[in-house]
Amino acid sequence: MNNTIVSYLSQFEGHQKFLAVASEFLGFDVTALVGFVIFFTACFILVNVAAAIGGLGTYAERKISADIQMRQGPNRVGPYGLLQFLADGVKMILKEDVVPAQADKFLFNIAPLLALSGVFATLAVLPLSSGFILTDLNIGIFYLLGVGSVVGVAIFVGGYASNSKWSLLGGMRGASQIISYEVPVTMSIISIVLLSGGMSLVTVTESQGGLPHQWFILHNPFTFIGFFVMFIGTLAEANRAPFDLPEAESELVSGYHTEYTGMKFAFFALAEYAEVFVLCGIVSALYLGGYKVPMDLGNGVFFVENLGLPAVIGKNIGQLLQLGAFFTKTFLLYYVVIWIRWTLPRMRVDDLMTLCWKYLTPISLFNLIGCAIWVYFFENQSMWSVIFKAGAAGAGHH
Amino acid sequence: MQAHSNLLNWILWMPMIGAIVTLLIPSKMEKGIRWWSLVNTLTTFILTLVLYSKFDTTVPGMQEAFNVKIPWIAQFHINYSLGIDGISLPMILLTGLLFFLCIMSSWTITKQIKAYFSLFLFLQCSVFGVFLALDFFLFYVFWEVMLIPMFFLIGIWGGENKEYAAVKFFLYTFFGSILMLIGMVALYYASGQGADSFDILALSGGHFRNLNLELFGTNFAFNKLLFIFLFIGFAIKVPVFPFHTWLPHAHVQAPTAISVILAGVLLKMGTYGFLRIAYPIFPEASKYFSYSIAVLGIINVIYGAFCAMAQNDVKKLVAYSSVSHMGFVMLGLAAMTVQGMNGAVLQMFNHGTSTAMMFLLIGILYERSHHRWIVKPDGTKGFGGLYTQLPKFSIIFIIAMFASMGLPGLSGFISEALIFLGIYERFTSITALGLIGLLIGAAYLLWMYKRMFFGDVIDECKTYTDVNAREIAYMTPLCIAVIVFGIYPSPILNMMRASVGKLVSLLATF
Amino acid sequence: MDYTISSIAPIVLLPFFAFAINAFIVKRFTKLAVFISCAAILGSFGFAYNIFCDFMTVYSADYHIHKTFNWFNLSHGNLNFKVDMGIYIDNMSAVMLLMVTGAASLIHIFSTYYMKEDVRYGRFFVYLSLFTSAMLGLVLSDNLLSVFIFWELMGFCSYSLIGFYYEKEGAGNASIKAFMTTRVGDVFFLFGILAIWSIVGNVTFVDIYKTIAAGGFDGAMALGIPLATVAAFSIFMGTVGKSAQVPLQVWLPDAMWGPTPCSALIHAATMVAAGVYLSLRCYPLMEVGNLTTAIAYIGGITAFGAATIALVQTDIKAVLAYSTISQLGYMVLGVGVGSYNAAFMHLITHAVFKACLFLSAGSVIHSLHDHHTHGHVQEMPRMGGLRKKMPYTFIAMLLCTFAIAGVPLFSGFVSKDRILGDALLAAGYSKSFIIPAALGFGGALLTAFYMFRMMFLTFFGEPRDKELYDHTKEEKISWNRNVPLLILAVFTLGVFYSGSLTGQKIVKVFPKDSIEWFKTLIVEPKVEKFQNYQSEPFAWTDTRNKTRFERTKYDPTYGLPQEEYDHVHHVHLIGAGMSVLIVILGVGMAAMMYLLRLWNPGWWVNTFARFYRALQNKYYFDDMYVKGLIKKGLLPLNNLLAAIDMGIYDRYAIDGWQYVVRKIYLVSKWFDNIMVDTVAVDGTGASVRLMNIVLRTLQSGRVQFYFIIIIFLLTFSSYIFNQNF
Amino acid sequence: MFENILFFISSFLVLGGATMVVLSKNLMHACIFLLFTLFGVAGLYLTLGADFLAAAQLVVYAGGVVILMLFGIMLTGGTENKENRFGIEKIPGMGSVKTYIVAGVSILFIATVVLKIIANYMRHYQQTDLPEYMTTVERIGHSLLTDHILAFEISSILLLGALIGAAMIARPRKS
Amino acid sequence: MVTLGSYLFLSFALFVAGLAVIIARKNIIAMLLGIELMLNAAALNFVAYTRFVNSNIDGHIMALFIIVIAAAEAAVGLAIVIRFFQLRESIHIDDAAQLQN
Repeated sequence: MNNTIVSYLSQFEGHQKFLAVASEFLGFDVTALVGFVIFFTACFILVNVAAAIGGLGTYAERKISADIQMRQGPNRVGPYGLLQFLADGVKMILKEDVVPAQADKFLFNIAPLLALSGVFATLAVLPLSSGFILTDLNIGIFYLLGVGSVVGVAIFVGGYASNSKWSLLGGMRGASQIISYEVPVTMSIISIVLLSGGMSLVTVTESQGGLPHQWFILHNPFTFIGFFVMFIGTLAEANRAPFDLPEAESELVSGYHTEYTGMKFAFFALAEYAEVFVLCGIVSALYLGGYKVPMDLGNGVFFVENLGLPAVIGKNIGQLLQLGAFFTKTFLLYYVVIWIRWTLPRMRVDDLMTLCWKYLTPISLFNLIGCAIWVYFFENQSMWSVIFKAGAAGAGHH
Repeated sequence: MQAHSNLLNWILWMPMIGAIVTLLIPSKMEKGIRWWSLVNTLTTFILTLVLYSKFDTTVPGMQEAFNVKIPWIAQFHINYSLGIDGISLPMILLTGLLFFLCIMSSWTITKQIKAYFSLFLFLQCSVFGVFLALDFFLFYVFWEVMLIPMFFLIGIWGGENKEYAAVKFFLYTFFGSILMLIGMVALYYASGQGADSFDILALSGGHFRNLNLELFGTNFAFNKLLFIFLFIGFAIKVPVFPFHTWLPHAHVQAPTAISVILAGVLLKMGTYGFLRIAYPIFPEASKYFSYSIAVLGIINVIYGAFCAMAQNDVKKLVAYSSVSHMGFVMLGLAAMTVQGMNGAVLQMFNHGTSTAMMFLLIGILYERSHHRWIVKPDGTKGFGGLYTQLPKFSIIFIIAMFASMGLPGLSGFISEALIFLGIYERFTSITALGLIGLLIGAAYLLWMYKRMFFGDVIDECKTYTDVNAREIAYMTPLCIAVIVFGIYPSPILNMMRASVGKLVSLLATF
Repeated sequence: MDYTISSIAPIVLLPFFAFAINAFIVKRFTKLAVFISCAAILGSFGFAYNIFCDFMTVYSADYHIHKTFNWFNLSHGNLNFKVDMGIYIDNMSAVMLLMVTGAASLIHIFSTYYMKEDVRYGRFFVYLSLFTSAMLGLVLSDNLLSVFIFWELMGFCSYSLIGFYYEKEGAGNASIKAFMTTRVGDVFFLFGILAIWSIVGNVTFVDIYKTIAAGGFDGAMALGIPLATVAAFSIFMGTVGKSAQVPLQVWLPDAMWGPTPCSALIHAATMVAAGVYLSLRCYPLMEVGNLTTAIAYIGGITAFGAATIALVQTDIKAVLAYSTISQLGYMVLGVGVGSYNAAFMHLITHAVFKACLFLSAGSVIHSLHDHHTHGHVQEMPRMGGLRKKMPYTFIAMLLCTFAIAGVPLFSGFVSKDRILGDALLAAGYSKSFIIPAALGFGGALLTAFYMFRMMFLTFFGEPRDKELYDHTKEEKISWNRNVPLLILAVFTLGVFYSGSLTGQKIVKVFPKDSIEWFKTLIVEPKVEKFQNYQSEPFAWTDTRNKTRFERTKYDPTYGLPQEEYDHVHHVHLIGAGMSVLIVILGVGMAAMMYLLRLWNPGWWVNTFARFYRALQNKYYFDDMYVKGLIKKGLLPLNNLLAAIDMGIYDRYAIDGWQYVVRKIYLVSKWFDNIMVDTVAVDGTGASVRLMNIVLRTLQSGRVQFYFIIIIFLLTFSSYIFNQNF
Repeated sequence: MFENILFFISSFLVLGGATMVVLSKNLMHACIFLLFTLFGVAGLYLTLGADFLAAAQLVVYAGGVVILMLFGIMLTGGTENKENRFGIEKIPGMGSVKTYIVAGVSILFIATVVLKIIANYMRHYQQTDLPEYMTTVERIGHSLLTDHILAFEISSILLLGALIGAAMIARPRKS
Repeated sequence: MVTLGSYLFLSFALFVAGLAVIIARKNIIAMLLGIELMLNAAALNFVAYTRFVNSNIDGHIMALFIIVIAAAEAAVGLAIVIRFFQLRESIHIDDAAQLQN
């Protein structure tokens, strides 16, 4: 069965002993129950962490934009204004929940929920580290694409249900944009799948290494291009600038969530920021080596064998290192996303589609074919090993 | 060893994919069609290079790693079976290279581009098929299919007398094919209609020595009669005297690229047929007829050279020179010694490059002059002083010309020398005669060159422009090939020597 | 001193790389290209000099370097066939290398003066570099095949350089003539290679010697003739073609269409001499093939005949061209009469003085500029008195003329005299050599005459074309015009080749017992010595010391018993005396006619008018070949064959079938039209038309109606089919 | 146990969604309910151990088809009232009484027949021990590229054709 | 206990719902929705049989192809509908009866 956090924990002796004791105490096999509890706890923690990250994302965005525009940014609530997002959250909760009279109430209510659940569902397969992963589905990437696309529906429905011109336009833009950009993104992902030989995000990450030249971004020229295609595509999928057309303030007031207030608006905002985090994590897992730590420190063997630490501690130190690597890469990308937002102007809607269909899609197709050819002819070696170990690849020629 | 079986499939069908995609491009997008064809042929060429890099030169005969064998018409034990050995690999490389270059040279075609390029790519597919097929039936199919694009390419884009040339080419070759078909069917029955009845490899080795065939009340030796059938079939393609008269028509009337392919690749299919089919299947008969083959070859050499010298149409001259040079290949084949056979295969490759250069250059000239007369029918000079007018062109022409006449240091020499070394041991007097061909071969080319390139620039030539970057681009690879393989032939000889050696050993046992 | 590949290969490769680089940069960077060419040839001169010094230090007749490497290999299983290439340097090659690189260096330098104003200044050097590398490659070759390869390459360079002024129709004719004529010889040469290969198994010189020593050629036949004869004849035909011997001498005079430095290098000093060099290399084969008498005849006829033609030439370069043919004839005569050493010595001395003569002629021609035709003047009748205008050229040319005429103390005397002496000796042994010897002496007389005629007409007397003379500039000494001439002129002194006249230690590089070094070092290859010879593999490090022969001490009478040596010495003295007399006679006659003007040349012309016409027309050789053989023989044959091919064979035998087919087609067409088309095909169409009227009514166009029908039918049918379940 | 819970949730989604698709008057709502139904089907796939199919279902339907449908509704006037040339009903999304009657009768008929067949079949069917859940991705991939390669290629051509065809058909024409 | 029957029943219900939508509704897009339901019902059957009757993967493949076909059908169908709407200003199914008679 799939590699999950439960299976990670169950390799430690303590867990086994606990199971044995609890089963004896309660009189039935508690393995399933404990598994459920662990899952539930992990989900809970992860959702909250993601929400916190989403909230901190808003804070980071304001701080960074302020930095770019030579302002102070939020600095009142908490140290350096760190708690500003909590204050915002409280404000949101306390706001009045207004539903427009002409709105389609059923859809209007369901849209934010769809958005939020769609985003949070993707957290299940985010490979935070080799052990701390909710579940390592062997269709991980596929699952991610499927669940992630619910956000598109949510945006569309939200826009439609508001029964306002701005919202409708924003919703339609958002949906079309998400559908369109899914094509190049998927193509880029498939080329990575081709190289790694599996759709599980852990497989993908494990087939890279800790050092930059072992990452897929530098695996061959095609993936190098593919990284940028993928990154641009994720920007568009997350409705981030310069592709934030669905919520363009200057044109559409605030796009699909113009009519939303209070907690529903907060849901949309949270979904957006959390999605940026998830997508950055995916990009880093696919191209930047994910949670891999240089010198294979991540599996903890070094700590156990060379430093003589107990297996539990050694392994978990490794996991923490992996977590650190993953979050470092992800947050760097997050920073770049915000940086781009405050640097580049918004695109026109037809330019957006042109970019997708006339440039990114052909490029990603080319990348895919290129990767396939690369895999066929160079037997999946990276370009470094092709260059530096030339001759080992060619068979039969003297 | 890793299997690369898909490689042959890719090489074979890549041009076909190209042809189909070309058909799908709207005919208004002329640029797109051209570039697509170029990219397609380049890809094919790169694939052939990959094939070369993965080829094991030490293995004689078919390389197991590449073999493809899929039942095709199972009732008759006909297989879709492809394979590669040292004899076909040079031809594959040559085909890949020449088609790629010919696409570049076809850039100036303006009439029905889409049809032209798709037919051209289709032609490439069929040529690859002939060189790769290991099943006699498959071989025959590709052999025949090749006629279709060729017919249209000559018949639509050809010169002033194109229909005649196209029909002549078609019927001539078809006549030979029918004899080959008879041979194939006879072999099918003679080999007992078993699982290997169309398998060239299984048929080869001289299994048909003691069979007799009663025909019109007379008893014929099966192998000798069938060898004659196959011989005529292949000889028409080579072309061997007296089956050569389609060649001047077809070459002269065909557009440049097609002439190149015709001379550079298609003629080799004939000699390739000998090496792949006629010799291995009927070794004893080939041995029996070797003197006749040598005599026909020498007639080719001398007769072709003499006829070439009389021509006033420069393309016709080069066409006859092809007849003469293919005669050398026949001489090498008749020798049946290791030098001679290697020399013959090498000559097939080298003639492919040098004659392709000649035809391409004549095509370049034709685009400027729109005629090809060395001396016009009214007796005035057709060209004059081209050396002064087109210096770069002339330099390339010199390389092509000397390569073609076998100047040492250029590729033609080694193959001709090897052929002579081979044939001398068996037929000394024929060697002596063959040297006359060598002499005349230099004479007509130099004479042609003198008449066209030396002296003052005549008025008509003053408007010609020198070769442009595109033309240089497609001449350069051939120049390099001609020079490099003239100095260091080992890359090609190493490819073929094991396979040729195997064939020679087989022939030597009879 | 140790050799590695890196001290031998550059001799060939430097000029070759210069060629390869210059071929691409010559258009843009002409000066750089010229510099590269000159630097390359000077570099290879350095390497050659290094080798030469080494050989002189070892000072052994048998010392040599031989290295081989595999060029390509066709072996498979028990079938063996491989082609090896290699380097073979013995004393002869070492001397030849020094001569070729030295002459080529000087000619390169001269060319920077001569070709300076030419539009194709750079391209000339490209060809020159290629030629030089080919020539050096030929000298270094260890086998006939690579000799042939470089041989042909030189032919190509010669072709290109003769046709250098391709705007001129004549240059084109001359170049094709040169190439084709030598090609005739080459084809024979190739056949000789094949014949030898069939016996020896390869064509390495050493292996040929070994086979000869082992008697491998005995009894072998080819084409009904002894194979040795066939091989020797074929290879000698190569010499005949390349060295312009009768009957293939016609190309060399026409080769003067090329620029003068190229004539000096290719058509005087090196390429034409390569033919003789080949004959010398294959000397044992010539002996085995019993061909020496024929060779002597060819040489004698050429030496005399060409000299007679030279008598009547008015073009200064034509005179030199015919004198070249004549001198080559002497060398071949030397080969024929067994004067191996002297023939080679004449090759070297001739190369030096003839190169110098051509360069001097070039210097003269280049200075004489005709303002009416804007061309240079080559005609001697328009010259005269030029010694005042160009003293340095005059001195150089005079020295060389002394040398070629055989004036004592000069190199020509040393070498030619020895050939003639050996011819005399041979005539004494066998009567069949009397005629060649006589022709040789006659030719020597004529040589002295026509060379001094040339000198007198050019440099002495009053200027005959006053305007031209006045326009000619005074010669000033310059490094690239006169210095090469003077250097070459210095080396026309006989002392450099035979140390005996002025005692030893003249040149420091020769060892102290180096009297007659040339005679000592250059000995004909005795096949017996090669019987147990093993060639060395080619390697980057030198393994030469292990396998080379023992050094032999200097022995002036190498291979000769004492009494025979005395006889030889005696005959040679007679020959030397005759030579001196002949020179005096020839110079005197020339002086009488052209310097002192006591005899009128016109009287001779009128008296021997028929003979004079024959000389003017070069004994009708050109007419015989061009008008007779080609225009009356080859071209009509070609046209006839082509006409038969297209007009008769193709038209009737091949296309005739279409008339037969057309008849059959008419019958089948009728059947097809009536029976098949009308009845069978059209009838079917009509029946189909009936059906559609019925089916049309079922189409209502309402989707859901169709849908319901489909559902009902599906349900119904599934019900029916499941009855038996 | 989890499977059963999942099954019940999914089947609730499926049945409820399907019913609401039939009943809802608003086409937009029908679409959203369709989405729920499809999610339910994905859940059912999961209970059946078809993880790849579940994901595919999500990708294709949630990401593609439903959004397309929504677009289609928007582009064709959405749920606005329109008179058609028959003038029978005001809301194109709704059928008339007549059609419901026809539909009901036919459904009843079909239900009888089908249930009869299924019952017939189920009687012979014995529930045996089910195999363990196995990951299907590798097996699907393998069999797609070996046994079903032709169908796979044809379906790719079909998709390409659908792509081009849809673009061609929906393209606004000038005239 | 969840058995094959439950899945078959679910699938049947789905199919009937789809059929009802198709037959009852006059809106073409609604009919497309119905078709999707029916296709899903079929796919569900395949997968269920795979699970319960044989563990052959072919059922999954078939379901996959059904999904492919559904996607293609949705795309082309909607394109046709939109084109139809451009031409007729209506998406009533009975407006598409040009072939009648």
